[in-house]
Amino acid sequence: MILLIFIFILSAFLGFELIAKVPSQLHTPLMSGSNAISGITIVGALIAAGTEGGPVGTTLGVLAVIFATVNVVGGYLVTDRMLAMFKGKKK
Amino acid sequence: MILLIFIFILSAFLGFELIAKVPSQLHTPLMSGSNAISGITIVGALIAAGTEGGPVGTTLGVLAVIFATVNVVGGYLVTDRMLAMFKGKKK
Amino acid sequence: MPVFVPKEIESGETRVALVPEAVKRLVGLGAEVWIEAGLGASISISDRAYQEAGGQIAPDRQSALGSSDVILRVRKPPENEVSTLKSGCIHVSLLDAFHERDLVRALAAAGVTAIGLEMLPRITIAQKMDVLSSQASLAGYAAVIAAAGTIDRIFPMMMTPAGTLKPVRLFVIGVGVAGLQVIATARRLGARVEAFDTRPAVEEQVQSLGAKFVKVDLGETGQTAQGYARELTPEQLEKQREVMAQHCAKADIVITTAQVFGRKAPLIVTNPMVDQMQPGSVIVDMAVESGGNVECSLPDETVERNGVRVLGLRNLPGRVARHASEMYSNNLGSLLEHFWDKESKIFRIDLSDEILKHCVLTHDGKIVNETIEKLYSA
Amino acid sequence: MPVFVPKEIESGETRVALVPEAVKRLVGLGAEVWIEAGLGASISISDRAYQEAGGQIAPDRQSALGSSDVILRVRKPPENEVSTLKSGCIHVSLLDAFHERDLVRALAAAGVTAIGLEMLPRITIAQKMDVLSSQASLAGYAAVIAAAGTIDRIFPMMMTPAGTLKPVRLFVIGVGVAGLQVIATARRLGARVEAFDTRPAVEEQVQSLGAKFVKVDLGETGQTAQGYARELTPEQLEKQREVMAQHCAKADIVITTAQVFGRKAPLIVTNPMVDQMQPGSVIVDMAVESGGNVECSLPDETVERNGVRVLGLRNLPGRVARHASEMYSNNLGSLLEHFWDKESKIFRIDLSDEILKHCVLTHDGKIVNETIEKLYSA
Amino acid sequence: MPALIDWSYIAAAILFILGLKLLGKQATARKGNLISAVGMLIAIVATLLVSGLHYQWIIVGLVIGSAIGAVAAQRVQMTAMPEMVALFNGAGGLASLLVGWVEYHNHPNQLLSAAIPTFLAILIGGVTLTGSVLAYAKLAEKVQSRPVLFPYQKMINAGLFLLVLLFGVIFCAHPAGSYPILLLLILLAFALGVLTVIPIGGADMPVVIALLNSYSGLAAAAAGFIIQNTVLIVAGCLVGASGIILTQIMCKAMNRSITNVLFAGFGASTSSAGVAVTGEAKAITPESAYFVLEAAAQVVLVPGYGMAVAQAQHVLRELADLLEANGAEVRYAIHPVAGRMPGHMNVLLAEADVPYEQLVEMDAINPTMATMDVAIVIGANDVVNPAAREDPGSPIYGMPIINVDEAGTVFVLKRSMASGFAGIENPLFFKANTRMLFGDAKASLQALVTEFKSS
Amino acid sequence: MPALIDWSYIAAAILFILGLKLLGKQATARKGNLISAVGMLIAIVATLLVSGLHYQWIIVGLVIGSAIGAVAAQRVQMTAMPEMVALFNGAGGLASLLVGWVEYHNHPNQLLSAAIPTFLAILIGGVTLTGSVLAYAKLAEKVQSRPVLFPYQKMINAGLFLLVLLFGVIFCAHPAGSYPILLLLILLAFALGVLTVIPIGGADMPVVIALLNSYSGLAAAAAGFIIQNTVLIVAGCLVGASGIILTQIMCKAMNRSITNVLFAGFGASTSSAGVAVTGEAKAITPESAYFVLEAAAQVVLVPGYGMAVAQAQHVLRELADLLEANGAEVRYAIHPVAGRMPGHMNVLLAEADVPYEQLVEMDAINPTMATMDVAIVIGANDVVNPAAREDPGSPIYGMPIINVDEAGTVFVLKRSMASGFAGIENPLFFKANTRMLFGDAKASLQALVTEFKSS
Ligand SMILES: NC(=O)c1ccc[n+]([C@@H]2O[C@H](COP(=O)([O-])OP(=O)(O)OC[C@H]3O[C@@H](n4cnc5c(N)ncnc54)[C@H](OP(=O)(O)O)[C@@H]3O)[C@@H](O)[C@H]2O)c1
Ligand SMILES: NC(=O)c1ccc[n+]([C@@H]2O[C@H](COP(=O)([O-])OP(=O)(O)OC[C@H]3O[C@@H](n4cnc5c(N)ncnc54)[C@H](OP(=O)(O)O)[C@@H]3O)[C@@H](O)[C@H]2O)c1
Ligand SMILES: NC(=O)c1ccc[n+]([C@@H]2O[C@H](COP(=O)([O-])OP(=O)(O)OC[C@H]3O[C@@H](n4cnc5c(N)ncnc54)[C@H](O)[C@@H]3O)[C@@H](O)[C@H]2O)c1
Ligand SMILES: NC(=O)c1ccc[n+]([C@@H]2O[C@H](COP(=O)([O-])OP(=O)(O)OC[C@H]3O[C@@H](n4cnc5c(N)ncnc54)[C@H](O)[C@@H]3O)[C@@H](O)[C@H]2O)c1
Repeated sequence: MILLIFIFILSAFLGFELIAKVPSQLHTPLMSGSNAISGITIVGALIAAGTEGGPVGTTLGVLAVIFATVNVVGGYLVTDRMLAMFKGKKK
Repeated sequence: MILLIFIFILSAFLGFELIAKVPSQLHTPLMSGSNAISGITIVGALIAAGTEGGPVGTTLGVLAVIFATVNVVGGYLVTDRMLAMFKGKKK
Repeated sequence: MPVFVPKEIESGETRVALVPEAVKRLVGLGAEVWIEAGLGASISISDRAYQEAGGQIAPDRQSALGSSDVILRVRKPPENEVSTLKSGCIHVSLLDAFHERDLVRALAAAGVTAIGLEMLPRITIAQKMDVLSSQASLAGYAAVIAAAGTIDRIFPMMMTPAGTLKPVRLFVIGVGVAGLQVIATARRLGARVEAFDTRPAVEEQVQSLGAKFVKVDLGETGQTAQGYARELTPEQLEKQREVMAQHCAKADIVITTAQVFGRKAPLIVTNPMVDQMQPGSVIVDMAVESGGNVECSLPDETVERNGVRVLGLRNLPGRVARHASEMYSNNLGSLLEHFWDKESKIFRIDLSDEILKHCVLTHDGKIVNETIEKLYSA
Repeated sequence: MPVFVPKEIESGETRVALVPEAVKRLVGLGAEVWIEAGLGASISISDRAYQEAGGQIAPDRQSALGSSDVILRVRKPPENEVSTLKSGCIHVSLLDAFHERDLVRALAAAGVTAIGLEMLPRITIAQKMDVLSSQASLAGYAAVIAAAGTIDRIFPMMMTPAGTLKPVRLFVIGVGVAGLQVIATARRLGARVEAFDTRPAVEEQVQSLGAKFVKVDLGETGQTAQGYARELTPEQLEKQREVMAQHCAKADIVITTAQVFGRKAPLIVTNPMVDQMQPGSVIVDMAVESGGNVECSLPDETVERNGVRVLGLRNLPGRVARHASEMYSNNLGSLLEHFWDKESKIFRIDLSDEILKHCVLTHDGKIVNETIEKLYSA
Repeated sequence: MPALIDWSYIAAAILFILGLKLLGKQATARKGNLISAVGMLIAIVATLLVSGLHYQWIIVGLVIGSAIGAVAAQRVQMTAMPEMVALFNGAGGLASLLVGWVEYHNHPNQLLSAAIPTFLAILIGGVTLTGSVLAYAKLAEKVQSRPVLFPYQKMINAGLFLLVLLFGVIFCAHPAGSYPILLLLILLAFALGVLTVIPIGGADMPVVIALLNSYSGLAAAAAGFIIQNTVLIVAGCLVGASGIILTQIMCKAMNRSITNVLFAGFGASTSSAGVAVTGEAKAITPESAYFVLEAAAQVVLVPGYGMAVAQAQHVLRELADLLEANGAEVRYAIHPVAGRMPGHMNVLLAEADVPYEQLVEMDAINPTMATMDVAIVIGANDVVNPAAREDPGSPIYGMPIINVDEAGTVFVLKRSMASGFAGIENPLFFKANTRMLFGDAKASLQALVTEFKSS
Repeated sequence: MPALIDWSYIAAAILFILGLKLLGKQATARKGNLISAVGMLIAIVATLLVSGLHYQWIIVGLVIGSAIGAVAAQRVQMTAMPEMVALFNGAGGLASLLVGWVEYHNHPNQLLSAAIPTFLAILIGGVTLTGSVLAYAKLAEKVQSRPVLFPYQKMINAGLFLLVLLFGVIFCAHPAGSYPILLLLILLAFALGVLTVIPIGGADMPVVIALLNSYSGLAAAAAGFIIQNTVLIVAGCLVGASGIILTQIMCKAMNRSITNVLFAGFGASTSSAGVAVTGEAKAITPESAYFVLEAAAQVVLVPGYGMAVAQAQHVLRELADLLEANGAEVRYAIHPVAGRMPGHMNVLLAEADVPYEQLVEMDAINPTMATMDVAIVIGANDVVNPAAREDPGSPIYGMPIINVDEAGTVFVLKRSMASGFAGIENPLFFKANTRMLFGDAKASLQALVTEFKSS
């Protein structure tokens, strides 16, 4: 447990350090991109859905997988679309 | 074990991110200051010296403590002296 | 309300009181503008251009002078024309009221409302009408160009295969509006500039143009509420000269602009000071018209003394007459517009107004300006 | 080896071939330097100063001319003085060899080694001696100052309470050394500058001073190995004039400097072009001495045509004679030093040298310069 | 196999870190997104290798989710992106909530070390869900986007929050028998999400979404603690931390503080009154000013005598160049009487080589002032004094001025609250959209330039 | 108790992170050092709480170590700091080695997961020890500081390294019976430390120390893996990673690459020959150039026609200002024929408002050129062409030039290797101390300015 907390804290510092000054055009894509990363909860959802847990458990698990997948797939695609648009604009 | 590796990797990233551009006057103090931190091996030395391990083990342990302490105490003091000198110069 | 602009008759005056753009502006206000034929000739503007702007060519100067409600010109009217003017008309020009007592009295007697533009208050709201400022600014520029055309050196520093040419050292005495423009123009051309003034506020202004201010401890000097300098005591002036002498001796060009409102300009650069300067140097005395800051300067003449050429240039703005006329007529336009009554389409004289209080000299047959009144009756 | 510097006798020449600093330099090389009394008067330098620098005052011009080994001056010698010169002496000055055939032949006949400074090659190593460059650069500056003193506007843009004054538009035709300095000076003063030249390399140089280059497609133009322009064909010139006309019409000031080495200057601004310009504009023809770029320009006169003033200024560097003399004498000093033989303390003439090959015109009784030889014998 | 999974998680975490880093720079952003997507793929595949999983339901979930996500992402209008992100974010929050729920459902007899994260995952996930959905609705104008206020709002929210805490403590103390409490907590979390977002106006929604995004990361991290999964913790926490920083940056770009955004709704009644505040002038730091300038598309620079005194013309030019390089349109508005001599500003700006084309006269700039995002007043005072327009008693009443107060935001660079040449107070300094950047103008501009350069 | 210890370790790690961050900025460096010292204290005290420790020997060790460290730190001359740091660093390396050894001694029957870190701790610790001591000796001139070279050096080192690897594998495979191998490894590590440092010259020692410092961090991290201690791993790894970055930064400040430093000794015979290299011109990036400039105290700027073409005068002025703000003395050296007209450079620099005082003529700058740390040539070519001095066959032979080649380092900013007006090759570009910064001069200067601003 303590190791996990350690990991948590190191990640927090790293998160703070990584984002310093972001040009304003990137605010939305960055938000969207990091939102996609937060879809990592899919890992938990997969485990929840794949573990035997009765109808309720499984239903909840499957729902979790669905929503998490929406977050992941939608998130990455939308971010990519936004960023592709910037590229296009530049030219 | 895998958690420790995780911690190791996160620390490495953090280490890279923390030092970006350092003014040249700070090169030596920074080196010296981080050298003092590397004296953290004293934690290992303390455990080694404090654990029962026969005369050889204890001797090695005590030596480890001595050297690690030299590193820690000397390192912090020297760094502080250097940095104090900068302050003085500025005025 | 007919407005009439006669040609300037003072010799050497190349400026024009109203350019076509300003005519258009006045016509836009509802005024009827008449000009004397050939008005713009000195700045290459044809009568045609005035007509296109809505002006009309007066058939004859005398009758136009006699029948107009507003007369606009640059220089003061000759005394012999005063009687021609319609009683009650408004006459706008520079007047030099402090010295032209007879003229002002004659204007009063003729029932003319005479506005002396040099009396305009130096306040923020009146700046758009302030001809002293606009003309002084151009004069500063013209003085530098004249000096550059006279001195046998170039202004900027140059490091060339044929050696390094040192930049000209220019020293400005008196840094009002004209002096500031002198600094700006000389710095543009690459001179090293030093400047001096008695008013303490000027130091910051000089530095704001990147030049060096010469500090002299003269004791109490200060300035009037209008921002004009006070006259120095003889001791102060002596002390000032001492320091000026050193700086003049080092300078290649000296430009003097020192004036004290309502008085003769202070004499700052004496003959011995000129004698200490390097032969080949140049002095421009911009105050020559009001008495001169330089002892040996003469109006409109180049005096050579000890190899130093002293230019006493009158009417410097007239050297850039086109721009000077544009600015002058914009000032007049702003003045008229400011006091224009849109309904009745007349220029309304309100002697309690902060601005008119200062610059209307005569009205209703009387001298109404307090300062002038006091001066004359003293 | 006595070196002698006579006073310039051509009227209006205010420059001096050697200033005291340069005298010192030559004396330092071991030369014996004589000057004519009053040499520096036109630039306010006393004989005393020359003496302090190690020079000696020649008792009399004629005998000094006759007895010196090296003669230094600015302008070409009058033909009547050629015979006075000592045979075998070295005479350094501007010569205008392309046109002064009789003079050059006389010099050859007199056994004089005549160096024509205008023939110096325009290569990097010779730049320190290049009087054409140094004088042209000052001429460019002086032309702008003269234009600024003539036009009835100020150069920079000003946004003032009396309206916004538009910056002057200046158009430069021909951008050699002089033209570049015209651009630099005018830009300093705040003008908007456009420029044109036939050599393609100039575009970048114009832009390197922040001005706008006017592009005209004239077909093949190019430049000589020395960097000089080639003469245009009549068709090219016609085409050029067409474009120039448009830009002149928009300009307040036009300054022309176009030259073709060894030939009459091209006529670029014709009378109809002047007629299209705004009244009040100013043209400076810097090429007036070599034939003129402007049809109506006259040397040393201000011609007014359609309200446009055309200045045909000869000897522009002479207007900043002090600096011009300094540069000229530094050039001469470098030339002498370059070919000075330290042991024998003489100026060594080696006709195989890259520089001397070009600028020594006569030697040992003959015309030795190939170009000139060919030209004269053709 | 478990080792492979662990190493895969490490690899995924590294890819997330790199991806996030690259996402912060224009040139590499797209690559960063791709890298982080690869990380996600690795994490998913590795998880599927966990032994003993039943795939049938997983596959159903993945397929349905992918389909919804892909279609939504393709269909959405470019302009509706923020709304979409809000919805996705809500989905993520819901997923974390569900993970917590399932874990509890399957193992109600939790240790404290699992109960606390379960509580947090459900709380944060729930808030994220309803908050995001409401944010979406406000942005898409499905509900009114104005702040919604009602009496005792603050107290009700605080009460609700305390209630959540209370039930949380109870739940953590005895997880085993607390299923109803868990369900209650879910409802309370939903309510809390709605209540916190409802008083915030539509214009502030992007900031709210960024914050909720940070929350959903934290919810994922909490889920990670429940199932003791490193990659969940690392990725969730990265998002949590970077999201908070991003939220701050976005606030600054809008010249607001974060508390200002979150609680502005409560103060909305005050600021809507619209009376000119004559109170205190508000100072701003160069850093905050930078964020505003960075986002501005139209900037007008108004120099005055103070620019001359500070000799700040060169730095000003530099700042203008940087603003242009950043895509803004920049003009210098010159008041005819600015400075102490006619043309004072022209002389100095020409010295700094400002092209004549960028100089605009007062009469030309004033009509467009309302379209300016930012006006920067550099040591000018009288020439931008709205008293000339508004106060008939002022000695400069009637003088035309440059109407900077009509611009979106006004930065005034001067050293103090001192008056200018005319010696009169300037109400501009107290206007709501004015910020004072105190200090020597050259130093202040230099500071702004440095901010730009170091970005 | 164990929980308290764990939380203390977390606190210590956080303090180390903060401390390191603050150490990198001038203003906060001292505070950073203090914070990290507090972290260390917490870590030590927490460790002492580990149950079952025997304190008597610990205290002896602590007292002796503190005394030595304190006395050494107080006594050392300011100028001898780097040597001292090297010694302390060696002590740290030795301590890690000993920790590894003790652990092995006490539990020879290690798992692979302990054996590998033991091997690494001993190897890295040993290299750090002897390398640091040798670095100390070289710096203190106790041994000759010149690179020491001998035949087959490269091969011997490689062989030794392979041997270490081989024994390492054997050791890790069967730790239990490998005590002799361990001892052998210690000796080999010592030898490796000596051999890697011996061919490096004294001037490069600071870089070597920085690298060894990074190593000692890694050794500590390895020790952390042996005893499964988080704070050791975190702190050690932080030092390891930041040390590598620092090493790179220092290399750049000396305009060397790290491989160049480490293997320069091997090539020393080549570069000592001192013949003008006519080979290839070496390009440099703005970033690397920045590091050199940042450390320079005397800088001369030499503009030429290229500055005019690029209209780079304003940015040049800006860079000069930044250099001055950074403490350097800056002068502009003007060659009389630079540009395309007499005074070309004067006109442009005056436009950028460079004070006349900073302009220096060729004759004045040349005698001081050898004292210049850096000469920056901005689009000049002919006027800095040493052929004018050295090559009697050159068309410009005899023309005085600005002797930038005598400065410590020369940066030449131009777009290509093209020649200038005179159309001749420039041997300056191929000199050992010259670096070409290719690109438009304005862009290159802008890049340098950006580097300065973002520092
Ligand atoms: N243009 C002309 O021809 C002319 C001639 C004479 C008078 N005037 C008058 O001058 C005024 C011009 O208006 P303006 O707006 O340009 O100037 P202003 O009203 O005089 O205000 C200048 C402001 O600049 C600030 N300042 C001074 N030094 C500074 C520095 N180093 N850094 C930052 N700020 C500095 C001062 O505030 P802090 O002290 O708080 O810094 C001051 O409030 C008008 O009233 C005009 O009538 C003009
Ligand atoms: N001063 C005078 O009066 C005068 C008059 C005429 C001729 N000259 C001659 O001109 C020469 C002057 O020497 P110099 O050293 O100043 O110039 P230079 O020898 O002509 O060299 C200029 C260099 O600048 C580079 N350059 C051009 N544009 C650039 C840009 N945008 N960015 C970066 N670099 C750029 C060019 O290299 P890249 O193409 O690789 O970039 C070129 O090698 C001398 O030979 C002199 O004799 C002088
Ligand atoms: N508020 C406005 O709108 C406005 C407009 C124009 C001018 N002004 C101010 O009015 C003032 C006067 O300007 P001006 O140009 O008309 O002045 P001016 O022509 O009356 O005098 C020129 C300068 O000479 C100086 N002087 C006087 N005696 C001197 C001496 N013995 N030695 C040296 N210098 C001496 C004065 O101080 C003044 O600066 C200035 O302060 C100017 O800023 C204000
Ligand atoms: N290397 C050196 O050291 C050195 C020194 C000085 C000058 N130069 C070079 O020598 C060249 C000549 O300079 P200069 O000032 O003596 O030239 P110049 O006085 O002979 O001619 C002036 C300019 O007129 C231009 N010109 C000719 N015909 C024209 C036409 N029809 N229309 C427009 N322009 C026309 C020429 O191109 C030239 O630029 C320049 O390229 C200069 O850079 C080199």
